[in-house]
Amino acid sequence: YPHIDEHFSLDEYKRYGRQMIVPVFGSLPSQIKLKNSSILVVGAGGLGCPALLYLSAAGIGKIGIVDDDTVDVSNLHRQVLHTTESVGMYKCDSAKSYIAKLNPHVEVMTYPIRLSNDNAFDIIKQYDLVLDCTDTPAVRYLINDVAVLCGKTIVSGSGLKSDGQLSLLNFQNIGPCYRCFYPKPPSADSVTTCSDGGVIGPAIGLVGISMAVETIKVLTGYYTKENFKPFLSMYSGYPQQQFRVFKMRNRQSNCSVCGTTPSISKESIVNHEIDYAAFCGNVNPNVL
Amino acid sequence: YPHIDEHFSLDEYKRYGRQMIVPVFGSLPSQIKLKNSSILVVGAGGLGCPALLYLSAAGIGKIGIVDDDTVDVSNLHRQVLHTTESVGMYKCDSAKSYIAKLNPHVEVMTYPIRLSNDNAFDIIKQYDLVLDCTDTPAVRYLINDVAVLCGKTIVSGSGLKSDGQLSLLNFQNIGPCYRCFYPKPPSADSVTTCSDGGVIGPAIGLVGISMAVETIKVLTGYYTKENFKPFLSMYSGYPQQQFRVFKMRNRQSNCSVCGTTPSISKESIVNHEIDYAAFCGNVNPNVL
Amino acid sequence: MGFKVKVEFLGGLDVISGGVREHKLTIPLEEGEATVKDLIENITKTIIADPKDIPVFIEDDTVRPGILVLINDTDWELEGMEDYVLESGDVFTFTSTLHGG
Amino acid sequence: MGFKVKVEFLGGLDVISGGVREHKLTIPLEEGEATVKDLIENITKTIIADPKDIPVFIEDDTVRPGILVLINDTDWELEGMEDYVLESGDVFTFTSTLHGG
Ligand SMILES: [Zn+2]
Ligand SMILES: [Zn+2]
Repeated sequence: YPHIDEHFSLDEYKRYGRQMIVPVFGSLPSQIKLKNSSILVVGAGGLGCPALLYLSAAGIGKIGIVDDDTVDVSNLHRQVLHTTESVGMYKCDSAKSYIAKLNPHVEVMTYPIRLSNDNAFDIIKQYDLVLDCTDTPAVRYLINDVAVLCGKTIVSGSGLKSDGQLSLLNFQNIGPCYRCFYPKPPSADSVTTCSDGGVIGPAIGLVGISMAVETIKVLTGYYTKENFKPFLSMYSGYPQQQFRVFKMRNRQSNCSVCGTTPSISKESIVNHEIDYAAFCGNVNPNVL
Repeated sequence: YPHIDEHFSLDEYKRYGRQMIVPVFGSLPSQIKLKNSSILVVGAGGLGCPALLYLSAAGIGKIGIVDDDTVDVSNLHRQVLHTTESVGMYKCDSAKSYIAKLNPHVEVMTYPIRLSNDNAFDIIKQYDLVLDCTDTPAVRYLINDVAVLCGKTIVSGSGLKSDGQLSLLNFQNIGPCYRCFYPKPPSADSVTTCSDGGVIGPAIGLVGISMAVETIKVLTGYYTKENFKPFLSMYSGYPQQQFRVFKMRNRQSNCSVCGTTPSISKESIVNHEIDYAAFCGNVNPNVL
Repeated sequence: MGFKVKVEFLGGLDVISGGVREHKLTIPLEEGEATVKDLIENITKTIIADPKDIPVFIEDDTVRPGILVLINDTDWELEGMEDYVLESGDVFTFTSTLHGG
Repeated sequence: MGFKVKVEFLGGLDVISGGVREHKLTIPLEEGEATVKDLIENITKTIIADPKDIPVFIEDDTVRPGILVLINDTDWELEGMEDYVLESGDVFTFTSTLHGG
């Protein structure tokens, strides 16, 4: 695909033309911003699959995928980027192979490992933005803390059964973080994963796609420090589908990671002084 | 995949287990209903792709796909079921080949033709439910009239730029139809297609996925003649994503196709007395 | 005299109001006297920025086919359409019908 | 005496009220006298069907960590939390935090 100007090949202009003409998208400058962006998707499951499909299709330059899980047939009703023939493969490798077919202009890095105190900084610091598509509170707190300490915005999604939630965390280091919303972790016995509680495929898919929309808005500069307002959106699939926006608290000055006198630092995480599993209680820590 | 009971193979039990345990889904009886259902998806584009992905993954027994268009590289930012290597193929064939990999338990029929007065009855009558994933008013009125006259519920989606709409039409022959909502067609100069007006990939994708959720609700019997209330939902991608439900009018007794003294009949359509292109004015009739 | 209602344009219909989606509108009549017919007239006079855009909103003296009208999230057909009597705080939503897919 | 508010349970929290998501609740106090603290007490007495479910909602005398509280679609943290004074017609939304993906 030879470039026809300093930015794109003819194939890319054709490929992205229909989104570039949407006024609110922001035309060629926004497409260039996507091309020059890198994002890390943690979890290539029910949320990660649709987010990866639409963000790679939209022309993000570089996408990293973290997931140490392999494809199981019980995933396929909702993790539609994987197929029957990829059962047993690492989810991140299965995702990479489909993305290569969908959009060869995207560079994909895979991390078939579990995100931990030891590796999170090295991985997250390489990307502009993190999508939290994971399945347990312990990993959500870890992603949050490391992203805050690395200065990265988080697009956070979650879901269970027929419901879902969406938020932007640590937006440009001024927005509230996960700990601002949830300073105390939930008790372990109140946490249900999709494997245990079940999930309607297109319901979690809808939340994953909505994360892709938010990611595009952040990367193209639609949200600014001036116009950003903290929010949490709630999707309900039943009785009638709705997606409601709640106005949320600002960054909390007493937050233990993003506040004015934080108790959590890079050192305390790397040295395992912060034990996420113990903090959250022992939930099945599979990243789905 | 040998059956282990009268309904399913072991592979299918594993595959659908996570949705069957969601209480509102309705457990094994609902999964059996999906397996015994047939749906027709008209349009394998921005709406049809995500709807097809999630509905085939969910285990609908038989899916028909109508689309006479071929895959173009400009589709790929939003029509994520097609890939770079399927450029030039019929969209319905490209979709069929991915579905075969995603879920071999689904039977897929393809119709690489344009839906018309001449073929619509023969095709639509074979299916339990129709998903209208098309791109122009003329085809939307045709699908509506034929589905009403064949007694089929329509899951209707549409979108443009960063917005979308979702409705259930002719629900079990008691709900309002497209003509109840829109007795007069829009003037041709007010109609914009996704090719002309542009569209954000995950925004139209979100509407397509929401159609999959509604389809599952209809097929599993979540909505009944008793609890069904006419609605139209409006998705806005900007400034903040929301999905609002509007309460809509009931079936209109003066409707020209579903009313008490209809002027539109199977004969008048088959004999071309109803000219949809002339009725709606000449919009570019590509089914995207 | 006068009371306030909210007017929203969705589905791209904000083109007729310079891209502004939400408007607080003061109706210069007593509550109980104004109907949707008055509201529509008021919108064409005070919100539509460019008179050339009026035909995008109005056709044959009423709201153009293809535009849905919601009163407090309910189809205006269920509320009396143009004869609905406005109340302070009402939300009127006008949305284009979308056809794309 | 007494006034009405709406209470919603989202995100699966309707398990504590027999699967009913929306409730109209009559607060047996004068408007202006009741706070969210009274509301919560009222919910545990009148809505939670099974006393065994109270710990799903309450921990250490307040709403359990992991449950978000919204007052008219706004985080209660912005509205004074337990000290917010109830007004007739207010909507109180309680939602579980979801962790699945
Ligand atoms: Zn914080
Ligand atoms: Zn009708």
